[in-house]
Amino acid sequence: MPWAEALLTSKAAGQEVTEEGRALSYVDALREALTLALELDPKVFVLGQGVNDSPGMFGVTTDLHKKFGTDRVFDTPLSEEGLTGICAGAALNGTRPVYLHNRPDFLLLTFNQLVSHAAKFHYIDNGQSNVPMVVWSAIGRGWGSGSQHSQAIQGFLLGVPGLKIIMPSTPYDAKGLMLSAIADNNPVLIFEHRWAMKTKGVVPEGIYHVPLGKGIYRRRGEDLTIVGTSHTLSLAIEAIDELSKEGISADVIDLRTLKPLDEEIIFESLKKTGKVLVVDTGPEMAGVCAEIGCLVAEKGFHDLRGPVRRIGLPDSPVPAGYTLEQFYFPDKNRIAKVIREMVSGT
Amino acid sequence: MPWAEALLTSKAAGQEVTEEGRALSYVDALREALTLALELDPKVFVLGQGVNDSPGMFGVTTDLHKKFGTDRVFDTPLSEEGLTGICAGAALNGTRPVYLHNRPDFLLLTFNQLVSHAAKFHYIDNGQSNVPMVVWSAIGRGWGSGSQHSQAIQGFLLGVPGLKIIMPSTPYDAKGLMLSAIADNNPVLIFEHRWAMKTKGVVPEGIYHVPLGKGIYRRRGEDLTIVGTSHTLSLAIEAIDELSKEGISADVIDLRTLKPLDEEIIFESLKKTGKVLVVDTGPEMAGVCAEIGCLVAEKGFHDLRGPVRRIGLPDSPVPAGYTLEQFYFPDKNRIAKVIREMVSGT
Amino acid sequence: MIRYPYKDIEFSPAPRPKKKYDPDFLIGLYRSMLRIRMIQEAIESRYHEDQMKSPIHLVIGQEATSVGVCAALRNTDQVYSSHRTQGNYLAKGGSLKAMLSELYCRLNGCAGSRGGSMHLLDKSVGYAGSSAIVAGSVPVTTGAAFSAQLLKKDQVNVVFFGDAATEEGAVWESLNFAALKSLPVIYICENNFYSVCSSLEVRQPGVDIYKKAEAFGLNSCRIDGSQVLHVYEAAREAVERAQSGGGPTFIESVAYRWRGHGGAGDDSASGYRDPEEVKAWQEFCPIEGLYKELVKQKQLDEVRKNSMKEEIQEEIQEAFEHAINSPNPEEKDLSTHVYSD
Amino acid sequence: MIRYPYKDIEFSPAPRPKKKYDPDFLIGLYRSMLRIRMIQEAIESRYHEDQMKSPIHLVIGQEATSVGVCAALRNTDQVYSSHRTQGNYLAKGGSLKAMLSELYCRLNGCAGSRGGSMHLLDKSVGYAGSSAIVAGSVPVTTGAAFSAQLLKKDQVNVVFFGDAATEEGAVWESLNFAALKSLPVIYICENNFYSVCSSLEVRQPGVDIYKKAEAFGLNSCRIDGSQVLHVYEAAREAVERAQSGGGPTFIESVAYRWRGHGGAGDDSASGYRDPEEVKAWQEFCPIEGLYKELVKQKQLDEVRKNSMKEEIQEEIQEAFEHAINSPNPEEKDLSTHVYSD
Ligand SMILES: Cc1ncc(C[n+]2csc(CCOP(=O)(O)OP(=O)(O)O)c2C)c(N)n1
Ligand SMILES: Cc1ncc(C[n+]2csc(CCOP(=O)(O)OP(=O)(O)O)c2C)c(N)n1
Ligand SMILES: [Mg+2]
Ligand SMILES: [Mg+2]
Repeated sequence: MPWAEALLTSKAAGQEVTEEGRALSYVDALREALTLALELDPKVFVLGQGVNDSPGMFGVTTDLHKKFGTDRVFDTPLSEEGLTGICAGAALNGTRPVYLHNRPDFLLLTFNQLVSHAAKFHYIDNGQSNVPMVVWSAIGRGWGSGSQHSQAIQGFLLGVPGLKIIMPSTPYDAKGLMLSAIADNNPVLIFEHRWAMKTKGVVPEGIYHVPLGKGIYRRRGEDLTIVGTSHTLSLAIEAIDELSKEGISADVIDLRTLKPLDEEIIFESLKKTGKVLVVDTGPEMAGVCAEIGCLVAEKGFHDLRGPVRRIGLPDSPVPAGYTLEQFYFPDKNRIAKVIREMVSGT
Repeated sequence: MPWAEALLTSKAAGQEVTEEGRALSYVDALREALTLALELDPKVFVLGQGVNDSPGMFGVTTDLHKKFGTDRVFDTPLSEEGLTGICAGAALNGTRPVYLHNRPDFLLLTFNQLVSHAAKFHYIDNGQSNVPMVVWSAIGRGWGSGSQHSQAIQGFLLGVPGLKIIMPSTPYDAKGLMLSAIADNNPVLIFEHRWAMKTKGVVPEGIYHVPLGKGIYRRRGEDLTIVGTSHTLSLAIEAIDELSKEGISADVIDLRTLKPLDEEIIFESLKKTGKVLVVDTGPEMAGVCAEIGCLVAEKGFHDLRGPVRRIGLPDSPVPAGYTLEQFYFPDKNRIAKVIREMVSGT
Repeated sequence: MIRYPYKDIEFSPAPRPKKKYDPDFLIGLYRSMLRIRMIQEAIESRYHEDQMKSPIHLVIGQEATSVGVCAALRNTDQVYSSHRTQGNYLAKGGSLKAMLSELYCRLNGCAGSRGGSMHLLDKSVGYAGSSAIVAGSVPVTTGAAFSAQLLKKDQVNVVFFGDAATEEGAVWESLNFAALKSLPVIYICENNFYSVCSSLEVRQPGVDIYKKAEAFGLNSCRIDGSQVLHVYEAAREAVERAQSGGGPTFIESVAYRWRGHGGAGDDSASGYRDPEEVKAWQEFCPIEGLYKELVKQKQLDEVRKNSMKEEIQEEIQEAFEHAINSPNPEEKDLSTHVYSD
Repeated sequence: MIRYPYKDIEFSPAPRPKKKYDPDFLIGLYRSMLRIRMIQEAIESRYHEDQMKSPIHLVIGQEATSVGVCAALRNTDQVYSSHRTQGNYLAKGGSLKAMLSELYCRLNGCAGSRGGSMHLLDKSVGYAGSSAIVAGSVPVTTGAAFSAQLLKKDQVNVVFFGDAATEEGAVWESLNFAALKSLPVIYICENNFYSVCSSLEVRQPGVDIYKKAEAFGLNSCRIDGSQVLHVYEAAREAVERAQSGGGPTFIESVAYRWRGHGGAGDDSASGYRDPEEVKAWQEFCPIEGLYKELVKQKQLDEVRKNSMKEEIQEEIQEAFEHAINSPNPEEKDLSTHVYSD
């Protein structure tokens, strides 16, 4: 995908690393997390299609098998459903699998093992077993990925009890959340975004954890609360930064974890701003946007001073072609437009 | 399940058939719909595990194979994912499959074919093909069904573009919606509820359609709007009928179709009552309740006079045991309690 | 019409015993099968009381598979199964009391009343769990085997499943992976010809299940599931293979389900199979068969059998009382263990 | 190291031709392969321009499978495929212009710019579609075959997929169903030893793919995918079988992928396969092979070949111009066809 890559790289280069410290690419941060986990705990193993390819999966796994051996870092048959069950069984029996997929679309093959098995065992075993496994995938977009290679399915899984769901947006979080996920004793899903993966940022060395279930403010402001994760939240940050020229400011909350959801931080900010915009990389309908929008109308109603708004994907499949895609996906301008409407109350 | 069956039958018997006409059991209504469809259109075929058993699947398919032959009504290997793709391919190539499952849990095996194939073909073929197929399943509850046999997964699929989703609650609707679903040129999912299937009601003879995407008022009232489908809506009706003694009344909207959603009827009622309670047989989180709750807070905000409330399932797996189940599932009393709170504004 | 006559089944050559059997071993096998049969019959006889609010899937007729396989396993070896749990669970040594408590939805059930009859477990004896989703345990057990291999645990992993499970793709994905990695896993396919009321005829095109596994690269055989010693020997070989790094084994064990798919009693009258077929297979009762053999060998007689039965009866009685008198869960028990710490 | 030497592959006995080949037929096969090769090379040479904003999966080296199979099919027979669409699409007669428009994301692309390179279709010639999900088309085609049988359509249904697709359970579910119902379907497994950069070694335990299909009850064979006539004969037999109610066929066609998994050029340098392996397989070029044969038979010569090439070059040129000058979709084109009326 030479064109898309170039576009993204240049964009990433434009972003400043603002805090002090060692700057790392998102992908390097992830690889560092895996390396540290494999070093720390012999029970951790990493698997997935192409993890041992010489570029590694998106560069995230490059050369790990050379360091840790192909018993612990290995390429797999396709068999996504079978291998998800295999991970669940391995986790039940004392190991910590980290199963990487190129795309969340492929997780649709695994819902039986993910939803009816991995997510349920701890509960139906009455706490006698647990399933410490990580399933990682990178949401696609662009270059003809189309309807079968760019689905963002976190919303389909948000209602599944027993799962945890993470969506990082910075290299710092990508590493810290990966480490927390591997350390967690439950099945944890990580949804990366291919475009977020092109960014750079400050990343501490060594092991550190970003806590699951805790959101963080990316901006502080007055006029509204913007809440969401991953690439779409980054677009929202670009939008609000531009709108500062117009005197508009917002609390921007990066949830980082979608499940369990940090309700507290949302309500804290809502109390102040009275308005909520939820953004997500997935469908607007019945997913992350819907859950948070409803939550606010349910438990935060008396603080609400205007309609909840959501920005995600429309209720149509993702088209493959470049031009159609530009119309399909929300961008910073569309987000800015909604913010202006919310502030002006139109 | 002798005990559960008995309980349900007695309950069904207690319900009056109020309108004039031929009373039919829910199951008979469904079988009539299938019979009429098979008679009408040689392109319709019916498949599923046990559809040719002598009791038929829940009685819905009894003896259909004798009348229409085992080419058109047949028992299948388990192979749920494969057969969903087979239905999609058959539908693409000129037939109308109706694929019946005992439980929605088994659909989790089929998400790849359902979501990435059946739901997408019409769009990615640029309208050159269509996929007229029906996938039917009956939500379980009770008698140890437990976490792997009583999942109500409609919410996981609500965000999938290209699908239609139906949840009937009366024999009249069950028949009329089944006929509409078979007649529709898109993949349509029908989620029945095992307990709703124990009821009786007036059912016209012959073919009639209940339109997809149109809700209906089951009660008219003043204090709030209750919106939902299927068994939980029936419980809500029981609750509001009892509350009439306390002078509380509600608009009760049976959506019948969850996707496409009848937004109009919801907003019409909300304008009058100012309060919305959403009920669903599935998880509260990120599903039907969340979607409708958010929708109301987004497009109906200025009519809202109190917090949106939702009643569905808590964020934990379904326990198998009888006692735990009683705590787990909402019942009419719990619904009544929420209604009282909404009306009194506490 | 007898659709599946015993005599038409082609079994693989029965594996040879490695050494002469110890009489206690043989009597143990007999007792274990008898016990499972009696427990199942007791459950069946009380089912109409509607106090076990749980589906039941009886294994009457198929006891030899559970018992023969588990006799070849150690406590530390792990067993998983499908919805038809009880024979496997009991043969592996699972607690009868905890099982009945689970069927009675009690707090002290083996899964605390969360799993129900289709999800038993008793980790203290290596009965690791089950899934009510057909074939669901097959990948899970394959994964358990993978982790045993990775952690160099001396542990053999066994999964029981029915003929219909082989219609699920994930089974073939699992077999491929197990063969690829030479995992210490044994697949026991209990072929009883039926899935609920659907015969193999309407589900599979008349090919041999174990030969499919063979084509996937597994050591495979079809054994007579009415003969506990055949089962035992096949399992023993498979266990040795697994322990010595020889990889997975697939055993198709053919035995007949005397009762209906679920619930109490036989349901053949509904027409999906000829009641004559059930009768014909009852001629090959695994328990009666072994009994006759042991009587012939003078290792067992009527008296010993009866005292055995009494003992078992007492155990069953006590276990039912235990279950019935155990406490129900309370509301606070609902929301524990959604997540693990 | 050459991991997969040509000489080590055991092919099934090559099916005999039914009658002497018509020279036009043979030249047609040659032309069809040459055309696909030239189109692929043209796409490849322009890919760096970044105007085809779409992944590409070239079939250079594997043309004989597409061409041989489609030569045995009629317009009314249906073909589906996987992500590696182009050879199948072109061999079945799909419009080159519509395909290039799709790669250029134009409104008049064969899927209106919604499908992209991994989802071509041209229903007017029986190229029914494809799926970017590996193995996704296998059940779909099986279902097309079921409906053809039910509606008594004289239609053979063919699906192309790679070796890695056989690692997906749904393939085995589909084969089971096809054999059970004797469906008019042909499964063409294009075994090129690799899935992206992963060789068969790390995905399957060294068993023969076609023998697994055989164990599932299908007529199966492994043919030399570098020899278009072998492919053709195997497909012709399979078509006859399908038309006469003889049920499904599984054909494993072995041929090498000369280019990388996706994109332009060979990527062997990255280390997952030896560049020598690519070279070794280029000795068995299906196009060169047939050319030499036809020259020997005096049915073709350099002059004819060159004029053929010129013709094709012109067609390609024109098609690119067509695509490049076609209109892009507009915003209003986004939301049509979400639902069918
Ligand atoms: C994936 C899935 N599909 C369908 C079912 C419904 N079901 C429960 S048990 C059963 C029969 C399975 O037959 P088999 O595997 O032969 O085991 P048996 O009951 O004969 O022991 C079926 C179809 C299920 N539980 N899971
Ligand atoms: C279900 C699924 N898993 C993984 C992928 C990613 N993927 C796309 S093409 C491909 C290689 C498939 O190899 P093979 O089937 O042998 O076909 P080939 O590319 O060799 O023609 C993979 C793994 C996918 N598209 N779908
Ligand atoms: Mg069976
Ligand atoms: Mg390949």
